[in-house]
Amino acid sequence: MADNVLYAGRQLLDRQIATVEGRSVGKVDDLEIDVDHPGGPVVSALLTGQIALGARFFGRMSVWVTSTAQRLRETGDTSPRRIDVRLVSSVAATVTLRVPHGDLEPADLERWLAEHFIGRIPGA
Amino acid sequence: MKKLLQVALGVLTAIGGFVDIGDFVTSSVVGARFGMGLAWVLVVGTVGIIVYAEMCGRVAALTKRAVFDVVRERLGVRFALVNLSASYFINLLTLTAELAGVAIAIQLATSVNYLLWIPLVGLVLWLVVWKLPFEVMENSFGLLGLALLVFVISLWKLGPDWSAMLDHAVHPAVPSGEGRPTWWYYGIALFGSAMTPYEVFFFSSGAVEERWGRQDLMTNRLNVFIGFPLGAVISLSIMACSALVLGPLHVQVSHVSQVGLPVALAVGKLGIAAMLVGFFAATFGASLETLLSAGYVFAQYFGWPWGKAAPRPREASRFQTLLLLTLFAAMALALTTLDPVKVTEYSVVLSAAALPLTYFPILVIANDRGYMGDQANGWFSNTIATVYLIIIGVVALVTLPLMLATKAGM
Amino acid sequence: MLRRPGRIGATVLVVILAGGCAGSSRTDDDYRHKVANTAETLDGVLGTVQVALKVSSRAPAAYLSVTFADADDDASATAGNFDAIQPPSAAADQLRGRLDAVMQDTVSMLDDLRVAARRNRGTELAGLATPLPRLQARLQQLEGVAG
Amino acid sequence: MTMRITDLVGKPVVDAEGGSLGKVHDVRLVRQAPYGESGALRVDGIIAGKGGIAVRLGYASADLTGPWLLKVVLGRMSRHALFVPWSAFSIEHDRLVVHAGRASLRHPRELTS
Repeated sequence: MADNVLYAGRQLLDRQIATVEGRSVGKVDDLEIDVDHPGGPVVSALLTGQIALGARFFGRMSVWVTSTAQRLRETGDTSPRRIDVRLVSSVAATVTLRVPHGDLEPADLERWLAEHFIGRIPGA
Repeated sequence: MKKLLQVALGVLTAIGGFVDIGDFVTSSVVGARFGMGLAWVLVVGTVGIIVYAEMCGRVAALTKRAVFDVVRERLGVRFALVNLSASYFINLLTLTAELAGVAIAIQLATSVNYLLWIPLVGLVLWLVVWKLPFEVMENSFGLLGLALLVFVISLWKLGPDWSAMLDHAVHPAVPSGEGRPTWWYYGIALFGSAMTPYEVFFFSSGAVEERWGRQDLMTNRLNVFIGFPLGAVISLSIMACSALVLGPLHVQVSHVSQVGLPVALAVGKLGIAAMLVGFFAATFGASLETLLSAGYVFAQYFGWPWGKAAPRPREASRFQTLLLLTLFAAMALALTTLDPVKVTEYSVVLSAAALPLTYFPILVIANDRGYMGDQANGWFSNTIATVYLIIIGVVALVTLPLMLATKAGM
Repeated sequence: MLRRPGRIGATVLVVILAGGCAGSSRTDDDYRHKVANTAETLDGVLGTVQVALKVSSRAPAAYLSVTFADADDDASATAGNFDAIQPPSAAADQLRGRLDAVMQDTVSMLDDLRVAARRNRGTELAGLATPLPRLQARLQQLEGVAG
Repeated sequence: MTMRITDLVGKPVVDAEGGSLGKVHDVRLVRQAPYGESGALRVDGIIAGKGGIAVRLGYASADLTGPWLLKVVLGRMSRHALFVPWSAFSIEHDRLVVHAGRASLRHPRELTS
């Protein structure tokens, strides 16, 4: 198989995303395709987190996963957490980004729990 | 020299960490009821866990990925969720049993009812996962667990007719008065106690955590190939002790207190002390492992930070929240006064039934040369691994029907 | 598809956990089996007690105390389960009477042993356990009634 | 306009006459520029066929040759797969319709770049 070929489902989807220093960001829960890109459609972003994941389930499960995640959003924005594809530095067993942890917005649930629960326990 | 010490430590903790409440209780229950007639299952189960754990360690070392990471990638997001729910539920049941086991160890030393100890044990457990240097804890509990070798000494002191015992073990027969389904049901329980999935979740997560690489493959093999069989010798000794002392009196083992009686008979007070230390360490270590495994499976499925990828608890707030919820759930379950021995039996039986869910994807990825390169399974390991795939497939299919047919072994 | 397996598993578990060993008994034959099983279980409890007595000077007091308490609890629970079964006939009634008598003697002996062990009076244990061989013999006789 | 890759994966695929070609197993991407540039990963086309589980597990790939039992069963399931270039299909309702004739479609292993 040529090195420049990548099968999205088998080699990209559901893989772990990590920052440059090796910290977990999330899974590649979906990929965004820009259909109108000049020169043919391209992958424009990695989508990660519960909102993207929820869309992959069916029925009530899908609604439940997605809506609980959307409720945590402070901005009222209901689209999934998006990581621009330009931030990707390599794709292997792990998808590694070229940015450090501090440059990324934390996941909603992570932030909420850190502020309201875990962060309040001594030693956190 | 330092390397050698490390390897020795790994092997010793693998021995001490092999036995948990599942092995402890099931071996004794089966020994008292069926003699050595099901000892062969323990051998089959131990070879199984060796094959399984070695693959997981190898996959973790080469891909830097733990079990549930692989499960989601290979089985797809939906099927892996079913898998996650089942694994988490069984893990919770196991944690409940181990937690009760720790409390019972303290009860047996103090005669204060175990239910009163559960909140305290839960609190200490949480403090350990919250702050303490985990590797130190893991190693100390593994080493303390070696105190269970007192069962080997006891067996030797009881002076059994070794050849008759061996004869019984290699010519298994269903004892009169026992139904064939019951015999098989307990066989599955024993198989599940040896091949507990949480051990593998934990083992592979630990390997990823410690950044195992190609150079650690030898350590992996030594831990597994030497540590596990020696650990299984402890299980076999527990079984044999019960078969010798409790079996002839038709004792039905339903309490941990009964398991230690042969030790008291053979070695006396010091023996009981060693057994209690070993049992405490084994169950406490296993409580830690099951609790963390509950967090690992979720974190690895959803891609949350866990372990060293999040140096401070607040950076892994989802993981830490889940640990707390799981611990509370297990404590609540234990406090409902569910019989700990029964909970243990269900947890090992259901573990056996759920094995294919994680074993299968690991087997597939251990064969993927895209990941594993020259360390992919060879024909020899694949032959054994395929035999076990068939065994655990059959076990998974028959477990629930057998459970209902035998009313869970009654 | 996602929720069903979990629900089935949970249901099975609840059914099994709630089911227990006892149940109703419609025929004499069935009842005789229940008598024999109960006698066997109690015989096993007495087996535990027999070993515990043997090691009473070789095991820590707390350990022994828990062992006797566990045995006592097991015997009481077994007796309770058995008493919940209705005998289907007069013949079964008579059988029930026989087993009940042994059960009462067993539980009362175990109560005494439990108290003595709890109060750390290890020297009294042997004396309190004198009925043990006789109880075992009676139970073993009842184990044979199922034929 | 944007879409998601899981809008494609799993969708039924039919030819111009309405005959089934299976489902979308995967999406083939080609790296046409270094990572970091926009448009580094071009969407080349889809892989359609039957035996989705076997493909998912990796048995359509040459990397997976064992264990023998699984290779025989799953390898066979995933044998029939077709590559459909992006320009050769359109998305209609809940399915993909392939305009190109079946004869012009090739197995993904026969692709060169």
